[in-house]
Amino acid sequence: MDLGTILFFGVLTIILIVPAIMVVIASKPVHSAMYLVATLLGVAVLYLTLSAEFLAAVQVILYAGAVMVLFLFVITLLNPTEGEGPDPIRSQALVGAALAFSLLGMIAILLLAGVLRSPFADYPPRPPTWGDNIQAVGAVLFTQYLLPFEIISILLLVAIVGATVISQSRPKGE
Amino acid sequence: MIAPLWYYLIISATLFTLGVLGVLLRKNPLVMFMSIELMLNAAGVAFVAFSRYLNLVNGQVIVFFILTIAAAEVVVGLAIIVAIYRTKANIDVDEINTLKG
Amino acid sequence: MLFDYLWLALLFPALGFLYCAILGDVFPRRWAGYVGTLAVGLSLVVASAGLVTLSGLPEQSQAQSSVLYTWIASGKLAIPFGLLVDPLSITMTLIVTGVGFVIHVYSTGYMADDPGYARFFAYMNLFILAMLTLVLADNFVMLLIGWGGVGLCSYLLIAFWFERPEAAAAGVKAFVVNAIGDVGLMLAIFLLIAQLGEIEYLKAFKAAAGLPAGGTVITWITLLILVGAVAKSAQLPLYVWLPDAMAGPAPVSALIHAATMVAAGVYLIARTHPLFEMAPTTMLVVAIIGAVTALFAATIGTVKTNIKRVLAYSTISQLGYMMLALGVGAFSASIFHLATHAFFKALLFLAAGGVIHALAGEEEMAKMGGLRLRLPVVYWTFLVGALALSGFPLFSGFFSKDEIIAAAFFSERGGWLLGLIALLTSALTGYYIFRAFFLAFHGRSRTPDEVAGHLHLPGLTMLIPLVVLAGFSLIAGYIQFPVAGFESFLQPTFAQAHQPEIGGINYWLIAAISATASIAGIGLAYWRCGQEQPAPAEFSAEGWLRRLLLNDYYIEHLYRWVIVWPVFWLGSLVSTIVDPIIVDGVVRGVGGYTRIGSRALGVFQTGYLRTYAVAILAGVVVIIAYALRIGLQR
Amino acid sequence: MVFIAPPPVDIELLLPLLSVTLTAVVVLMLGIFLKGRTGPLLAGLSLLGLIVTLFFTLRLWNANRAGFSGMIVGDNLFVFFAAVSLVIAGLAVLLSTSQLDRPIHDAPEFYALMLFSVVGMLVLSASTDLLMVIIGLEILSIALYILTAFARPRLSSEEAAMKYFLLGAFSLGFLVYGTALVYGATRSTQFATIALALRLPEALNNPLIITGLGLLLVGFAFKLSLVPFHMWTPDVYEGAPTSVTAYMSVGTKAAVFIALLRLLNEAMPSLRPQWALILSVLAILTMIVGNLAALSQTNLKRLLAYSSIAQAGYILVAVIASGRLGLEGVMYYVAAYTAMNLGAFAVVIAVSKDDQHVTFDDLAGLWYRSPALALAMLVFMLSLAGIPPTAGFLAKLYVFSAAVQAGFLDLAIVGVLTSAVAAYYYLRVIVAMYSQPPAGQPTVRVTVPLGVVLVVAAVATIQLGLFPFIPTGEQSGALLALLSGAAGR
Amino acid sequence: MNELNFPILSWLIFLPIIGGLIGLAVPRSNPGALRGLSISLALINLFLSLTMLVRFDASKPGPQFVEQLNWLPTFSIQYSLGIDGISLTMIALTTVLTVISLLVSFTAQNSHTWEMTVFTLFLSGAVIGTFAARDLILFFVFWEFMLVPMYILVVTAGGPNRSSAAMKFFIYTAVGSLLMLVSILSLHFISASLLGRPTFDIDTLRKAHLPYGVQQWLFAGFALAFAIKVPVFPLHTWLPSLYAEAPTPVLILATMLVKVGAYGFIRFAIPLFPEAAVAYAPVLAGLGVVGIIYGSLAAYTQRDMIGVLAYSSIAHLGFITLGIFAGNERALQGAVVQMFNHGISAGMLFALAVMIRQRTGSYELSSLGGLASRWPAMAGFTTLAIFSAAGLPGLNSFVGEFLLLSGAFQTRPVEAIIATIGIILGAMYLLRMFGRIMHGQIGNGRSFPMGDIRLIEAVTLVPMAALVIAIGLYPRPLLNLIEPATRAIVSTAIERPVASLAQSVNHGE
Repeated sequence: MDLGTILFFGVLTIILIVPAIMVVIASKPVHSAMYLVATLLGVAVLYLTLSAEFLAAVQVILYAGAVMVLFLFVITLLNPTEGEGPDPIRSQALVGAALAFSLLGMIAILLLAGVLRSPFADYPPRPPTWGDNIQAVGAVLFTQYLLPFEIISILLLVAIVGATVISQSRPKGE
Repeated sequence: MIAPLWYYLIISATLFTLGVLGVLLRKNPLVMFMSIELMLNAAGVAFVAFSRYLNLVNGQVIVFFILTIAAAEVVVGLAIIVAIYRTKANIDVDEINTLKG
Repeated sequence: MLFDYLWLALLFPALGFLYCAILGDVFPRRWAGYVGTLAVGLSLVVASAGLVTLSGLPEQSQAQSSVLYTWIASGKLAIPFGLLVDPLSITMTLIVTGVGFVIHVYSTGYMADDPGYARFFAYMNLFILAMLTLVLADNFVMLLIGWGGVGLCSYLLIAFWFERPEAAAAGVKAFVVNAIGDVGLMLAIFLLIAQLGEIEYLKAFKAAAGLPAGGTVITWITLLILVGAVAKSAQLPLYVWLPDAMAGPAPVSALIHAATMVAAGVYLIARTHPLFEMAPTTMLVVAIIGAVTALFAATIGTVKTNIKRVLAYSTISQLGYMMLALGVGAFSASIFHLATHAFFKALLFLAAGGVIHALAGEEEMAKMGGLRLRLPVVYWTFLVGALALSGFPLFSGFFSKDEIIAAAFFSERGGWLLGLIALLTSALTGYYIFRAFFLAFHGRSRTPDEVAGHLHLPGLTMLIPLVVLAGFSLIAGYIQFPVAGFESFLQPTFAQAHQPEIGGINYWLIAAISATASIAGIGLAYWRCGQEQPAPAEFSAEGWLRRLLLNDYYIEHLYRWVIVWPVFWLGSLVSTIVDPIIVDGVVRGVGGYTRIGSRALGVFQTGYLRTYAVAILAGVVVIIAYALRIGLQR
Repeated sequence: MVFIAPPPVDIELLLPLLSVTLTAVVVLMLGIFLKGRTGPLLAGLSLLGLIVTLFFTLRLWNANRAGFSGMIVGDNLFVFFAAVSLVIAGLAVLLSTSQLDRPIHDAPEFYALMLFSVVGMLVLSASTDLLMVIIGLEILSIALYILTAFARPRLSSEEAAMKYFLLGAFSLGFLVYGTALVYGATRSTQFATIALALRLPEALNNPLIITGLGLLLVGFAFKLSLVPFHMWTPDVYEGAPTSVTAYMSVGTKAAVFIALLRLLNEAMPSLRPQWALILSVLAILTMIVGNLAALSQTNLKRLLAYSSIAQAGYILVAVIASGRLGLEGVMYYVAAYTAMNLGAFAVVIAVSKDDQHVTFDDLAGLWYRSPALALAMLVFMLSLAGIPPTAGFLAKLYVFSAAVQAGFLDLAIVGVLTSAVAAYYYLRVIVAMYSQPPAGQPTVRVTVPLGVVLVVAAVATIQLGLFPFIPTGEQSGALLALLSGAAGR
Repeated sequence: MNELNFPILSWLIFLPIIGGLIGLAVPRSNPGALRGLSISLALINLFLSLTMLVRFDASKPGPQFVEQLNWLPTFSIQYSLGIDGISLTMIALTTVLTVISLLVSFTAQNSHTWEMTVFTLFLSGAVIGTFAARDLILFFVFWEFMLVPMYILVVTAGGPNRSSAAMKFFIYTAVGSLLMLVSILSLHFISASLLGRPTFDIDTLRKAHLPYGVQQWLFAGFALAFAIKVPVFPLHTWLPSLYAEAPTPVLILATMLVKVGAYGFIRFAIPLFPEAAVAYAPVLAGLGVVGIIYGSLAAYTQRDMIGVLAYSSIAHLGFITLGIFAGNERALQGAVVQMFNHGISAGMLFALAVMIRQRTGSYELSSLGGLASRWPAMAGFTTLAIFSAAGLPGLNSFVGEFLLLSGAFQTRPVEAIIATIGIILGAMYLLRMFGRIMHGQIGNGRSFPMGDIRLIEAVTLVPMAALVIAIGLYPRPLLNLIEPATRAIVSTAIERPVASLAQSVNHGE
């Protein structure tokens, strides 16, 4: 692994993780949303480095684009101007944080051990055999994953119906 | 340019944990929700990394499905949050605890 | 079989009982008395027939078993429902039916005005049935039926006037104390079954002969039988129920608590004498209990002022005599005294009953006096009874008691100490019975005028039995004559027993001393109580000795403190603390902690979304930790 | 241009899915065109669609089809659970029509969502691929999130929906991450392939697989509300409209348990010691906590929520035990649980004055007000408590038999002891009905659909208890082989 | 099929249950129809059980009137019925007490007669089922189901604390019986491997000679369930509270409920786990003796009739427990006889308690007294019942007690002696109660309008009184019925294991 790669990934790590941290700690939701966009874009870059161009594109268009717009829309709709109030269950949050960090530690150890024992974790990996990424994805998607592909449309239908029915305003006391 | 597998996995674990932390620490359901998106993305990173190193494209397809699921969830989740806001004019999750015991 | 008709003796009282119990209040009340009396009379006839049949048999076959059916059969154990006819049982049967019949007749008059007339006769007939079962049983378990039955009737009749709390309590006391005896007897039977496997008398005696004489087993068996006898015959230390039992009507006291039931203990030991003879230790215990009880009860009798209680202690004392006789091996003498005592003590109770009846239920001698002229027949018959009891020469008690005293002195199992106690008791007997006699019949009347003015004079149905019993009290002693007639009649039963042979000069010497002693006692009684005004101390509780005696040497208190109250305290402890708080407390504690656990879980259910998320995360961490442990192992 | 060969489409296998989806769409469309009180009509239409689907489903009996490159399978297990799911949905539709004084707004959407959730359940029952499991679960869950909120603008309903939704999404994160790890370790998300990969020791020894398994189990445990992933359950059950609560308390369990059963036995039989241990701990916790927490409840809906948590614990015991008895035990228990729990909720609906707070007071003196209803509730409570001769008893017998046979004596003992605790709160319900005199409650009106549900549930509860019908048929070869292999061990 | 070509046992079980189901449909407003229905069903059942008594061949070994169906083949559970002398005795008694219980509940004017009638029928069927079942699961089904009608009876028609009492009863017994279920299942699977085929049939299971260590655990599971039901001290506390709250007419039949526990020991726990039973016997016999003394002491200080009767039941069941675990045929036979006798005498006392309460409105000993003068016939019946319970020689209980104690004396003398002493305590508490009720004077100012025993009441009391006397004087038929069964149990389940244990000890040395 050359220095450039290291530098590249070092920078990428920073632009990925720092916004992710900011998502969690930013006091205003709108800031969190913006940081999330940054993280999502970072993830898209990661996808690119893994030769998943199609996914990277989807990530940018669907996620950073559509989903985050929806988020921002709702944030502006609700417009929670003041920040969050005092935490009524602060001690519990601390317990949660401790648990989360221990989880991180354990998962990290397990993943590293897993990588070490994996027969396929050679670096650098062989170049992908699937050729053109989009074509390959499409081929798999419409053969092997045909059924999920169809069924996920039902999921989207459910989401649409649900979202409309639930966000309709209705006079109280009806 | 590609990093070793462990790098992707550590990034993914970190993102995942940050997502978990967000759910635990924040009171605003919108931010909690964003944190959950972080968790799903972490899984996506792991999938794609494995996919690349296993030299199998189906991992990417699965991530595609996960993205779709996440989108559907966002739609519904935001609708629910909006509905609550309509009823209560407040969406702080700690203020919404009439159900307990 | 020869005696297959004898079960009729049981049947008649059973039918009488059923009539009185079920139909007694349906048909005219008087009929109950007639039916009841008739039933006992018929039993008497059957018993007499039995006597005739038995006398016609050769001596060696004078023990006949007549089995009705097998009552219980379990494995190797078979318990027949059978009657054993031998001189002893026929004697007892005759006493029971004879005295019983007379007392039934008496009761038709005595109880005439009682609302529970039919009930009374039902109980009485049931008693006769049970008592006959007891004496005629040919095995231990059937004996136990009779034994329990008489206990039941005793309870019912003592508590006959159950509206009176003291009567009800006395009944309970009698039954419970007797239950102790029952338990002793049952344990004896268990031991017999376990050791010998036989419960029929004759077979058991034969089998017992194989046991080592004086050994532990036979000693325990006899001691346990003795517990039963002591309870039933009101011996120390289980005598306490009998004085209280006087709460029942006078005929009951006469029949059950003087003539028959209380003698069952004596009968039992006489019946099982082959076993007792093999256990010298027990025999000694029997003798000592008898002697001590005789003296003990006689001393108490000297101070009591309730006429029936005096007679009750007298009964205890006389039963002590019989026990003493059994203890020294003079079984025939004991049964002889049992027979004479049955007559004269029944007489005394009935006479006392006449007094009580006349005085509308008054039993305290402090309210009597001077009845000599008002109740002449009662007076004279009571005198006969008192003389017989005190062993006045030529009255029945004289013969029987003297035999016992002589045996106590001269039997190989006796001794001078036992003899002296018996003699002393004899003197005391003369004193206490004549004290009562004088207090009741002589002197000035202490009866309140409104009672004295309306004396219930006894009718013929009451007087005739008195006279009849007085006659028997006079002559019963002579069945022993000319030459030990009664003893030879009983001989088949006691053939194997080593009875003391006391005759000649020794016997007559003792008779003379004893008679002198009792006459001295009578004299003392006359001196103290025979005047117009009896010694004032008689009706008060002055002086420590008198208090001691009036309180039965504080034995009642002892029982109360050592047994009655501890049981009650323990029971209360169990009912109020142990059961609801400790035993159930554990149960409720488990329930309570479960509920506390439940509430504690409710506390975690805060309603905060993030709490739930933390719980989920905690679960995840635990699972991942497990994965870490497993995953890094290999 | 690369030509992609069209994959074979097994239309018969798809027919159940298609017919439910079609019904849902028709209901939605009709809702647009029809005005006024469309509820009964749409309910009837939904029922019809469900019955048709049931017909298509039952036709697959003994067909043993696998299709769509191993994404789903149409074995008898599928047929059984799909049928149960359809029956559940049918009864739930009937229940929902009976909340008359609380009309369901947006009836078309309501019934459509219910039918869509059935699609999710069918997918779950059939799926043999983790991706399909996730998709099925999401369809089911999203429909349920919205159905939970259907009592809005009641705040508790919306609060329940939000809690359910946020925690559900949270748990989805774990599920997906677990899937990723399993994928990384075994190169596949398909059960059969995973099982194949796990035969190799290097895959078995990979810490990724055990981590992935753990995270997957978290996802399942959340949906099954196993302790400690259960805490949403009481709140959601209380807040949701009662008919929805009834529906999800039984429907989710049926569908998720079959998916779990397949995952464990078809994909990870070689990890049996590990998952058995994890699940044992969860089962013990679930049985204890569920039953204990139910003790102090006064709201019947919460009580039944905890009860359903505990019942899931018992079913889980059968899952852990596996083997023939375990498999049949899960099937039987789910069927029995469906009957008795739906029945209990039907009674709750009948007596409740208020959709959220249904207390013991609402039941007071029911025995004198409406003996038939009280008797029905008696049957359901006894069955839930596991008293013979009801289905609940045989269900527990199945579970404990399976546990004892497989050597999980500890589970059996915890199970019986907690059952005794459970008897307490079920009996409290009975006491409320039978012991107290009525205190001025109105007489209970039982509508026809509700009556149908009650009769069906009560008859089924007793009928299953006396003469159980366990349609094993010719089991799908692979699963049964695996199961018997597991039992033989 | 069986001796009669008629599934008589099934009829006995299901006739009352079906009757109960029909009864549920009879409206409250029509009590006459329900009474007629229930009493006629109970009488038919009585007739059926008498038919069985006549047709039963005591000399034949093995179960009779056998019925067998494959009920749940998946579990190899059979619907398998059959009776021996012990079962028959208990079933006959149950049918008798059912009739009496119903009649008494009719006489007691109670607003809950409807419930009492209907659920008494269910209870009766379930109890008969437990006595007839020869398949462990079938037994368990009846055993558990038995709780339900009893529970409902208490919560509908019980006293003021009915809920908690019924709850304690249910949970307490459920804990025991569920652990028994685990034992049953373990037995099933362990013996399946020993026998080569799975079964719940007790006769087959007996042939699987389980290792001693296994037996110990399984026996413990069974013993706990039965000990709670009996109840054996210290597991008895559900009983006094239940009796205090339950509607009293029902208790007449409920006396059979506790017999099922004792029956379970005899039928299941001992024959299935003979070695373990022998090993545990000293403990259980000892607890039985403790129960005698403890129950008697508590009964002595109770404030009301039902309390006395409840603790008296504990004491009496202590005798039975001792008899069962004396390890002696005579004692076992005595225990069975006592099970029968206690049903009668306790049933009679409960019936009388109902009648007294109906006339005086109270069970409180302190508010009663002097009733004998008001109602002599009732006093007479009470006397008989009391002395029957006290074990008076010549009455029924004496027969059982005598056999039981004399048998126990041979193998466990110390326990037997203490138990015999317990008889004294029995006399104490029973006579105390009798005296407080019947003796003394009627409290001032109280007047009781009702008369003495009415005809319908006499109809309930006379048969029991007749049995009390008849069994006291001629117990042979009963003993003949029981003896082959007890002998079979003792010879296979007690004598042999004792011998084998002794042998193993010898080998060990």
